[in-house]
Amino acid sequence: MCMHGRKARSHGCVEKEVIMPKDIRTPMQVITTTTSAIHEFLKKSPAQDVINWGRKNSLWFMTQPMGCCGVEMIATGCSHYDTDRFGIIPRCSPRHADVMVISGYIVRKYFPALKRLYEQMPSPKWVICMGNCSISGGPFYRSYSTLQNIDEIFPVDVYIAGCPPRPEALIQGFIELQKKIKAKTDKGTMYGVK
Amino acid sequence: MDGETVLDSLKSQFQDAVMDAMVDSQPPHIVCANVDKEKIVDVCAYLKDNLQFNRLSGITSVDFLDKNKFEVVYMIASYDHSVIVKLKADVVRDENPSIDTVIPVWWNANWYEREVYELMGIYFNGHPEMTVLVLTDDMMGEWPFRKDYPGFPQTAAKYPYSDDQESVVESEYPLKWKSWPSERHYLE
Amino acid sequence: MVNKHDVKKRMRQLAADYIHEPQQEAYKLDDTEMMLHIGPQNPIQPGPFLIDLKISGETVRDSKLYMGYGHKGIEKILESLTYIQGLPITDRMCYLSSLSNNEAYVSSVERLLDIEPPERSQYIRVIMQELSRIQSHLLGTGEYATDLGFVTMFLFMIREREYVLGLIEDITGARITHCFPRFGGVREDLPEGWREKAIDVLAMINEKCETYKELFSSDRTYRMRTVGIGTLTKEDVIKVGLTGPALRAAGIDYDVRKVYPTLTYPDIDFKVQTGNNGDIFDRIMVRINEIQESCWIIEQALDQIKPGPLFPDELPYGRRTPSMRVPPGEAYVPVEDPRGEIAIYIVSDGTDKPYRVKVRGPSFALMQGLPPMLENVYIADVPAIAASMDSCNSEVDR
Amino acid sequence: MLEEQMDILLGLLYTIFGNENWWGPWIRGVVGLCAMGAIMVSAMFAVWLERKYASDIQSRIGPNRVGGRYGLLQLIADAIKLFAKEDLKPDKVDTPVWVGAPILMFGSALLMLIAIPFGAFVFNGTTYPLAVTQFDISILYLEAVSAIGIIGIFMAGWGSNNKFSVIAAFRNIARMIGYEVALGLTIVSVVIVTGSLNIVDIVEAQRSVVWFAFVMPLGFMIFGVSLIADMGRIPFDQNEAEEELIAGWGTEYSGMRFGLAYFAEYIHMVLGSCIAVLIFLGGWNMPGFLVDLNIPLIGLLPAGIFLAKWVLVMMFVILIRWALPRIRIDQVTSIGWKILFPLAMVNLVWAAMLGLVWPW
Repeated sequence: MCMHGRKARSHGCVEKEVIMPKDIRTPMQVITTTTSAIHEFLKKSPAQDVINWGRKNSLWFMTQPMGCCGVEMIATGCSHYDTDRFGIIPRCSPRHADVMVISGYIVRKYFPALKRLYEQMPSPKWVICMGNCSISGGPFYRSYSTLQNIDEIFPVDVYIAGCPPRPEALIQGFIELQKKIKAKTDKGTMYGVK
Repeated sequence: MDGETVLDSLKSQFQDAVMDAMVDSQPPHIVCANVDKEKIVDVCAYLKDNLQFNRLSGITSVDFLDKNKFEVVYMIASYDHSVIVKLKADVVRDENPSIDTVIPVWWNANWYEREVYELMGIYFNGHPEMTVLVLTDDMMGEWPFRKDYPGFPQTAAKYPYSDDQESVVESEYPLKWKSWPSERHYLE
Repeated sequence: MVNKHDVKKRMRQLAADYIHEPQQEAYKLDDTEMMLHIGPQNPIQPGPFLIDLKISGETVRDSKLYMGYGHKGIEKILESLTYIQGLPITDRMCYLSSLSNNEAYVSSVERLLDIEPPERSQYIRVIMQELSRIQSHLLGTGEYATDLGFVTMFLFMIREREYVLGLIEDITGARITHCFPRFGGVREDLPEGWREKAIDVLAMINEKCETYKELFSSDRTYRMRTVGIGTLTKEDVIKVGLTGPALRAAGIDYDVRKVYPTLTYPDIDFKVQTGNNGDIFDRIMVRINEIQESCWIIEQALDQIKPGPLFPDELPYGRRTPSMRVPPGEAYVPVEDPRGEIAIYIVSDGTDKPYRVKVRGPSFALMQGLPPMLENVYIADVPAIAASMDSCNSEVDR
Repeated sequence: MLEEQMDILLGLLYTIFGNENWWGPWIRGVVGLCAMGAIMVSAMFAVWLERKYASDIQSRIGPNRVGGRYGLLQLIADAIKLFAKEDLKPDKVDTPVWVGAPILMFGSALLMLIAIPFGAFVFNGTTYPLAVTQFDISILYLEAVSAIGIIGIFMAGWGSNNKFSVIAAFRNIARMIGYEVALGLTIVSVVIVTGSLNIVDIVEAQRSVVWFAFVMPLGFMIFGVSLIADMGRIPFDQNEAEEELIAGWGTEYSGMRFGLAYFAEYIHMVLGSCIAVLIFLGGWNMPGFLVDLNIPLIGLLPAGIFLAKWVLVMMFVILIRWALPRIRIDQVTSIGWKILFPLAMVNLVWAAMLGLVWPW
């Protein structure tokens, strides 16, 4: 819970100038060791590896079948290609989900709902683009009502090509995300961002 | 109850309204007929009451830009016999093309007519709720399925801006995922 | 080109207001009532759609359905693609049963070209359609079972579906979007050894369906949730214009394979499954009986199939499918989709691209019939009724 | 060699649980804290058992990648992830109610473990129950404390200012009222037969003759049904019905708040099955057919018997969850009031008659 916009003065380090978002009122100058400072400290310490191990092994994805890839996502969650082996469970509420799998075409009418779901998810949260439709519009890239530039709107970690990709490809996508989390190169935990 | 009997009863009933009716040679043997725009509701009512055509299979519309006319196509079938009737009504392609609604005859024409209106722009007089069904609210006036709709081949590969334009999404639709997305409650 | 300013206006308007704040005067809420949005992202159906329920306490007073969250403008795209390029697009229309979409598209174009596929490829098409019906019913009934809380039944059915998808994959190479039939024939022939493998997979599915039927009908708690709920009587079904299992559950034996027989359905004898009073229980029973009927159809087709050519000898377009010219005319051929009657109305003007394509999908009527059924129903029954209709939302929005 | 170690261990257990001098309660207080940890571990075992057993029922492989071949560390990974999650508080949330709900649910679940004897041990002749405290109205106390969880769930539903969770909260109240009555009546019928409210006496009463499950089969069935309803598991799962109410009362909770409430539900399941074993399945007594073989209860054997019965009851509860569909809330309340309540009265009358002739 890194907290931007606050004078993050902790551990006696030099006072850092933090980018102040325009529209947020400047709060009272009470300097306490905030949880975000703790998280900033943790990110540099070896404890982050333990946290990453925990996050890596229990990725809860949101059940959101949007298109043909959604049907493959359902099939992946079931008995034959069991994702429960990796601790990956489908969850219904965005509050409980860590990973948003964009499985299918993004229609301009559905996009505000998708955006709201992404904002409702607590961070660290990751986005997996499953299928050509979410990566680049797929077979419907010429249509007037689909979006093609999802990678500029959401911080996407893993792209799974295929139309629809096989369940094994989705599981490999999850494993790639796990590797990125382990190697601290994922976009969900905002390492480099100040 | 096959194609010919339906054809003859239709012709005998509506001499002037039904033009060049014939039965298709291909297997489903569809009875095709061009119907005058004003008489469409009477023909449909006649088909439903007298000839047991109780299933409206679909309403669609074809846009003939060169002939400057729309063609509203009614596909009518039935649960009791296996005859399909295809009625076509020509609507002039003027400022606001309109035709009467067939909802009094078939209840399920509601959504078909709403879809034809929002995609092609043909208004159905007397339709109870002529609102958006499939498109977004603001696309209501663009009639995307017309042949002269400018926005179809989405040339800007990255909607809604192409490479030369600056990113509309970022400025207009700021997603602060670069900073911590949900820090607002902390600062209150 | 779409100018930038109205794009900015549209994006700002899209982002600002929440989707579809319903106009309050449309719902005059008195103090005991509450508006519940079962939002676009809902776990009821594989596709997104929005139901606004006006509820008082636990009963639903009124409901309004918002579609369009899967509108890709397929018919507009098909107008700008040649006939063979349009085939993969028809897969992705209703992705739960893409083979019957292909079948409708291809048979319409065959009517325009006036060609007839030979005996063997007709039988292969019948087999593929029935396999696609089995896997679509299994997924639909499984989705429905989760909405009753029966998650184990869902996982069993998806496990059976994987076997059927394996069979389909042996021939077409794909699990969901097959793009398998061609104008005048079929792309692939049955591989060797496929016949025996198919027979014992179908035997397994047949006996599993027996267990499902016995489990569904004997379980007390299941019958409490389904018998007499979401009933559509004969008049309602005819009024809404339904086709497919939802119609046959009300007792009307209207099946496109019997009324407008195409391919080699006349040579195969099968019984049209019907329920009697059209509630949720009957719809699911009709679907499971249809799975068994499809197994029986495939066995007959496998017996009657004889070796032969896949394509007729002389094709009007020869081998040049990409630049195929179709004579001007119109075609409308109804085909039995797992959800009802699907037909693609193609108007061609002699060039290599269709002038207008209209898809008459079965889910359109299924979704149209949903709001009237949700009057004075408990909230817990809304997902059960919606899933028992088993409509494919991507086909409604096209 | 083994006997001496066993005697040392039993001596140690005796000093903690058995003697009555002044510092006895203090040590049992400390042991209560350890019991809290033990209950957390057993709740984690319950969650792991549910995921593994459910995957066996559904013919799939449960978690087997995280910790060794059986996914033992899966729960720890979930806990770490939930701890490290962002503590997201929605804007228009009623903060004290919303924050207090998981604490209340977790607290009420833990309060129950003070009175529950987790098995017993035999030390030179006499059996001492492994209970932190024994007091005369322990069964009444257990009932009262487990009812506090309902307030917690209602606070969670009401506090999170979300339509789905409000509906879930009201459904939970409607279900609980119906089934607490039936639960209470069956427990009263057991108390009539044994004549004392102390749970240890109830278990002692079942040693001599036969378990109450066989004596009062109707009471046992009613108790089982209302216990499952009390836990809110599948046939009575209305407040977290995924399809209807997204995630029920837990819709607005994320991170460790959700973890706490989710964990409290499993602790409730663990302790509920403990009560079922104690009252109706004869606690730490030998099963009926072994009694006439008069194998003496020595050392920690009673604790082992209690553990075995407890795991079997938990697996039964999990099996019911994955084998039955969910029934509607109005059917739940009608079953609770129209069927279970009259049957519980009949069972009460049967228990009263039984009480007259009990020590046969």
